[in-house]
Amino acid sequence: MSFSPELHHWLILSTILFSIGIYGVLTRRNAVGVLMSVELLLNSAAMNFLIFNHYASKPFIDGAIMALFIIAVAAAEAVIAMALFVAIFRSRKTVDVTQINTLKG
Amino acid sequence: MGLVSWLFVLPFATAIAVILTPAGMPKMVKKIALAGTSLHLALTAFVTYKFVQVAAFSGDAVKDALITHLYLVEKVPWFESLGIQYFVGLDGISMFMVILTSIVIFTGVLASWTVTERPKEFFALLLILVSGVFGVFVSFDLFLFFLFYEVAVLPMYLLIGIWGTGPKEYSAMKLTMMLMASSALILVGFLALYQGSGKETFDLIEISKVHFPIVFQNWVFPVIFIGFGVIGALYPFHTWSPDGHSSAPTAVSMLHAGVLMKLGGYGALRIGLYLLPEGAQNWALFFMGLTTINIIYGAFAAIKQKDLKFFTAYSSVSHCGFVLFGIVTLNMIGVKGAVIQMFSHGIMTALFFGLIGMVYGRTKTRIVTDMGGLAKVMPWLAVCFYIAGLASLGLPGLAGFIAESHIFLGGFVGNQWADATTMRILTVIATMSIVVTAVYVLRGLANVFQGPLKEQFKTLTDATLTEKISTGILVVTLAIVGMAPWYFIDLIEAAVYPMINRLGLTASNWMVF
Amino acid sequence: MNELANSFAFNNAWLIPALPFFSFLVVGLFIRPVSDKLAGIVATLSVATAAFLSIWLAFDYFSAFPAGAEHPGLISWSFEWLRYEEHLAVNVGVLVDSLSILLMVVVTFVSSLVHLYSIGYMKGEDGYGRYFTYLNLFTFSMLGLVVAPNILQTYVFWELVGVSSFLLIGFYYTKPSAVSASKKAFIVTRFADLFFLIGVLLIAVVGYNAMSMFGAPGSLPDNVSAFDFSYLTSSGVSIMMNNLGLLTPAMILIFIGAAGKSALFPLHIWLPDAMEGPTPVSALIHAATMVVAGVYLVARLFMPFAASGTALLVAGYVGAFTCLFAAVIACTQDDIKRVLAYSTLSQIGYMIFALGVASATETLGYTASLFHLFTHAFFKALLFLGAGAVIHAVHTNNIWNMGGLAKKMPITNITFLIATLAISGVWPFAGFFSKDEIIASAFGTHHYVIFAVGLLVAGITAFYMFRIYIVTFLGKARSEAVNKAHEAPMTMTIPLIILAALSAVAGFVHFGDFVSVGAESGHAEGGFPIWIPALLSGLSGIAIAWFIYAGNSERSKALTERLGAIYRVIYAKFYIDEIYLFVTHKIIFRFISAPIAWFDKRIVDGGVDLTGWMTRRGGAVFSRLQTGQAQTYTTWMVNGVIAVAVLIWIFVS
Amino acid sequence: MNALAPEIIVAVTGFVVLLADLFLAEKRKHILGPLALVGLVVGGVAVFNLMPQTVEALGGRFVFNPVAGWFKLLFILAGAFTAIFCWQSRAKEKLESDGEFYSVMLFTLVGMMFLISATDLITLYISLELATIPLFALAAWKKGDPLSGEAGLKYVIFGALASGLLLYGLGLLYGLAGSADLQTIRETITASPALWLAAGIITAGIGFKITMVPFHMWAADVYQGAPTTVTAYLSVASKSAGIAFMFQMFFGIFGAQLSEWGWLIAGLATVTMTLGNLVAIVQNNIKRFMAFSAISQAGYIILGFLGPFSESVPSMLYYLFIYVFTNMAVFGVIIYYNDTTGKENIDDYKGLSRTNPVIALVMMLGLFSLAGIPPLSGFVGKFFLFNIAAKAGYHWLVAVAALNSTISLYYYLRIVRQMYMEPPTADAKSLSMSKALAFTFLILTIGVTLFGVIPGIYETINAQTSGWLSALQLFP
Repeated sequence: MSFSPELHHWLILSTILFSIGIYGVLTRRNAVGVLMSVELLLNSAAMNFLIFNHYASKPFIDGAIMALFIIAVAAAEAVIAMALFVAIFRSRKTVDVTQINTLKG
Repeated sequence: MGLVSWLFVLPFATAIAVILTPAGMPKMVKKIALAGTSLHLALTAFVTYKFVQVAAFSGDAVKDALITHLYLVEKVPWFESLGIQYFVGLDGISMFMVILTSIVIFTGVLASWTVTERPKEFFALLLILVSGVFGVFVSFDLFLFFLFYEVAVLPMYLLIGIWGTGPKEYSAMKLTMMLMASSALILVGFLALYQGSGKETFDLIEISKVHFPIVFQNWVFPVIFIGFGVIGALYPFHTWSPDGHSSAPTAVSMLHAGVLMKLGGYGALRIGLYLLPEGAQNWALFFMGLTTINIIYGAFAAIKQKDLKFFTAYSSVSHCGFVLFGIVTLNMIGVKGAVIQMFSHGIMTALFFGLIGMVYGRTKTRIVTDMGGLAKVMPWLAVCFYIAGLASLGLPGLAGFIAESHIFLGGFVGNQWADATTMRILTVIATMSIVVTAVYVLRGLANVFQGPLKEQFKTLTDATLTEKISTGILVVTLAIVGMAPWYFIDLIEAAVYPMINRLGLTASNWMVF
Repeated sequence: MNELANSFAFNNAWLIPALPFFSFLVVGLFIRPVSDKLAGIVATLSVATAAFLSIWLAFDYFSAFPAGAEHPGLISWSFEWLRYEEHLAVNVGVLVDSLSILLMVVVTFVSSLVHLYSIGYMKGEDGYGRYFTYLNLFTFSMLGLVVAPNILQTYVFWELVGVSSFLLIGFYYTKPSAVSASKKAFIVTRFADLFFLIGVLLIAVVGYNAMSMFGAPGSLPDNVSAFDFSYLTSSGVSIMMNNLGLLTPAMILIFIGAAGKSALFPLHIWLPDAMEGPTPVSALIHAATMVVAGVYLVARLFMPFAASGTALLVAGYVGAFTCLFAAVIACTQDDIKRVLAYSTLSQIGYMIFALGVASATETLGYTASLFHLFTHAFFKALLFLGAGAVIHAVHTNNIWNMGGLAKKMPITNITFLIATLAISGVWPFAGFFSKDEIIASAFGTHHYVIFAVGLLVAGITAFYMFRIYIVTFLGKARSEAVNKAHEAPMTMTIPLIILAALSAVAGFVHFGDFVSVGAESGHAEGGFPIWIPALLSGLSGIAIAWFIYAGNSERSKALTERLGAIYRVIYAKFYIDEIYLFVTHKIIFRFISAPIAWFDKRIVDGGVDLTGWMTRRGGAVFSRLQTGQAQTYTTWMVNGVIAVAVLIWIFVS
Repeated sequence: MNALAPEIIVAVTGFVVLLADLFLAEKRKHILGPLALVGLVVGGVAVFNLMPQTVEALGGRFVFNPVAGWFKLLFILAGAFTAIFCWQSRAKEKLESDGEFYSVMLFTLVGMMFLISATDLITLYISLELATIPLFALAAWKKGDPLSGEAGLKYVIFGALASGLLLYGLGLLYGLAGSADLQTIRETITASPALWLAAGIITAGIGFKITMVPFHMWAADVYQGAPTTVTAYLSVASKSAGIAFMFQMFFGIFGAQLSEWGWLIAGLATVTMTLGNLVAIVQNNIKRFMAFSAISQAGYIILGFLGPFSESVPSMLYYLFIYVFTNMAVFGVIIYYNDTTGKENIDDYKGLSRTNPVIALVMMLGLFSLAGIPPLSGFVGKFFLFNIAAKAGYHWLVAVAALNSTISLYYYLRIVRQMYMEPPTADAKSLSMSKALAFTFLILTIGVTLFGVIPGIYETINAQTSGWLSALQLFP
């Protein structure tokens, strides 16, 4: 028996990935954890592009290129974010996002 | 630049000149302001002369007019793609209002001769405000109209907030908020008219050639009428006025009650009645009821006031009620009356506030019961005060009577859209105010000027020369309008005809345009 | 073109009201600051000239339209003052007919005498110049009122009269009582004027709308206006209004206005207080001129009134009641001027009920009323001026502080006596004839109640008038002041003498031939000569007064003891004032204006403040959403996404 | 001239500034600011040269047209003013290593300028990220300041989430159309749940950029925490970029559906302006206050998406154009005042009119213009936007918007009151101002007062851009 996944399977996968990402962003208390969840989001999106490229616009490779760029952007984002976290950690000795709430009201 | 533009450019230029005067020479500032305003008085006289020349009132020629005919027009495209133009001109009503404003600002400047705190800003703002007012009266493009309208309204905040007395910041804020909120309604109405006309123009005359569907008129008219009603102290949106007036410095109260409140009546007439005749027909009775409340309510509330300014403010509420009342009678007599009432109330109340300021400057109190017998030490002020009071209770021979008799007659003559009996009953209720007015005016004035003179006032002095001039001018104006009204009536009659004639039109008649 | 075309007086009739006006302006603005004396003289001269002119006019008019002939109303001069609409305009002008001439003569004549008298009386008062300014203003207003050819002009001057009397009553403006009196006078009359105004609006507007019935507006002569008396009194209008059922209401409204000025019950309260003004003023305003304005108005609109019998009847009974009511009060007052004031009330009551009993056919009452107006003007002015002289001399108003003045001031004494006899209706003095005619007319038209009242009051009048005469002039001095009293100066005595002469002879004028309404002035004499009972009741009144007050005053005291409560009630003027006070202060001020003021501050204004408060509150509430928690924010975002997506789904699909 | 010229110039300037910052001696670094300015000016000139033609580049993946041109001008203006403020700030607001600051800012500018010119998803997305990610760093620029750090953190978390969501949405679009080319997408997509989901997600992504409720939550905190210069930049440039992106999305892709989504725009506009205004009332820190004011402004701007009509594009561009001057004027004063006195609370402005009348006047004019008081420019801009709402038949929305500007007037007047009615504090003194800054304020004031009444600007924008929408065949 050979099971060949169809478009919707892939989409479901990416959606699950996406949902996990969202969940993580909303619940992780550690900033790094949040960042990782964001990476999940980005990857699920990148995955979407690949999937659609494969199923929807075969001869072209825009989706694939997009995916590459997304990875690059994700990296950039991660860099900035990590830098920030370090800076924050220096001043506050914590990266717990729930602790960082001086600005409010 | 044409004559009419000068009407509002001159005060603005004066304001700039005032701002540019080097600091620390208050006398200079006042002199400049006075020069500017007296120049404006002359200008107005000249414009009036020109206007009368070109307008050449030929009674029957205008009787059937359906479109307001403007004179001394200046029309320059502005935001062409949106159909906005710089469009100013004069018809009888605006001419009349311009005269009023010119007189009031002149006397106002004289009356505020004693301002010592930051005179530069004071006179600058005063003049900017008044140039806005002139702008409103001469502009016939809705965009321009609205622009000037808000220019006229906002400086009030600073004028009251900085130079006022009592709970000035509260009053200033309340006044500004209410007037701005009302201008929001006006804006809605204007944009609706602009889009509804489908003419892609803000030109009031062009729009007036459109027959708006009844449904449209039925919702736009009240929006416009209430929008302007707020500044016209329409019940129950009048409460900014007592606080505002009582907190404002003399000249500001004069301008505000004398001129600014007239913007309400003017707008309701010029935009509401003129552009939306059927809307007016359907709403007339409702607003007539509301304004009747205005008239009676203001008068009765005034009886209970102890503070001279509150007292005058409430009587203003009552008298401005007459203006709106006259407008919604929807007939020639009533509308004429409304316009005359705008003028006479403007002069009268300016006189009132001016005098209150002068008396307050001497006695340092505005509470009537604290004064007494002042006629002995300040006869001039007393006489003027009595004349103002008599004018406000509609004594024949003074402007008030001309206006009120018109309005009462208008209410009695009625129109074919509202039930005559109801209108007459409302009118009768409104007439009762002449007694109530008599009651509070006489009580108030008796408390202030008659009776034994209090010890601490024995040393007070009568009006100075500037004060005599400013009050004198106003008194004379009241008398002239009261005794020789025909000039003024000729002036406005021609301008009122179109507004009335449109009321009669049926949808098919609109094809004439 | 009419018979008077080349009469100077007629062509310049406008001068009659204009002269006092000019002198008012000149004196008020220029002379008063300079010299008081000059002010007095100029003012007096101007009015005297006017008097001369009006007598001249009367002469010309009645020589053009001699006795018994038709007396047409002619417009001497007019111009369009205010134009509300075509045919709804105010043509200010001078209407010359027998009625207006009568009033012009009376007003200018009495006024000039009062001016003259005042020169002496007011000497040394501060505000002397101001006084004459006011006096001129009043004279002008009164004249403007009586010459008015249209009802709106009447209203205009009606108001001006009110104001000038307000100024004169409040002349001593530092005196609280005077101030409140003036306020009262103005407000009460103003209240009446309100009804007058409504009546005017009603009759004018209906008349205006009716014009189409008399042919399209175009077909009417251009200058016809719905305000003109000529139009309003035309039978067509009356009939038409009657059909609409509006005539009687309109007329009653107008009559209320008249009642206010003429101080008829229940609007009489202001007149007694008005005695706070200088005495000459009382003589002018509250005897001869302003208070008869009401009578004039009813007479002017007699035709419409007659057309609506009810309105006239109402007037009749109100008049009769006032007549009796005031007379009764007059018997108890101690202030000489108040007594005169109440007697004025009751005399005006006579005039009004005389009009009331008349009708379109039985017009004797009309003539009689105006006849009485004519005679009354003289003897009542005389009484007041005499009283003024007395007060001037003894500096008190209370008759019980006088007495025995006959010897001290002979001229005053004689003239006052003549006036008293005149008002008591003793032959051959003026009052006899006019009052007799009134009573006769009441009898002739079978209004027996009114007739009885008239007869009775004739007696009461004689009683109280002689009461004050006796107490004031006869007997022995009751106070120091009396002994120091001395006769008044020439300027004051001359008017007294002139008026005395007139009060003596004015009755012999064959009045009905000159002033009448309708076709004939029917002399509806009853079966027997009415003058007998009238005279008798008068004499009996005198006799009783003599019996009680002559000699020792024990009798009067005893009488007051006897009457007790009744006396006190009457003395307190039936507590009418108190009732008014209660209504205005306790009811209107407390239960209408105070609540409104409160409502305005708390509810309406409160609503505005509430809006502001709610806005700020809203800000505070929403600002709590900003918890500072990054993940709360992100949650909002995710929910937002879902919300938007779902909304699009719902609305678009 | 090459369509890419402006972008290239700005980018090169960025690199130059970066290198100069590396090699220049410390005491010479004050020329960095002018350097950046020059670059921006040249870039602006380049844009002017390209107007009003339409030029393509990068094989059609980049197109310069008047709309893009105007947006680029906006960005450059905003950048220029920010640069001046940063350059002129001395004490409190001085950013250490401002050389890097300039270059980073310039790179974000390049991103924005690409954003509006992009014609396919890839360019669009990359440029968007280029315009966004560096801002995270800018927000946290003050290393020592924990608030600045917190701002950066919140911004990055929120921004990352937003870009993740957005990307997902774009992915869906790509899938629906099977192409990354915007035009193809616009022509192929049809109404479907997937589209609606995509639209919702993308709206969120845009909402984050232009601080549209309920995606605005980050704004207040970031605006308050970030250095004021950055706040100014965010509130003007970044917001304009957001609008540019919204142009790309709502006109460029959903244009066909837009007319049906009017009520959505209306709803979002209503909540945005109302919430922004209400919360602004209770603020005390002026930067936070301006944040909420900016949020409400976003509410007004998106009124322009009701429609679409030929006026829509010019009206919005015109409003943004005025908004740059108005907001920069206000922020300029805030930066300057904070810089010289270190105060950034509303009641610190007590009696400013007595000590520094001119500054107070500029501030007042700016605030009134924001509130939309005639004859200041803000009024005219708003009027035209409201006009679009009216044209779309949303009269109630006009009322809401106008009432909102009344509320906004209420809190703007709070500051005016502090400046004009309250007496100055004891330590208040007259402050000095450098010529350059004074000149800048002069320009800003002119922009605030005159650009409204001079018809030329709007008419030009209108003439050049009103055709853009019809080119998209959105309406006949």
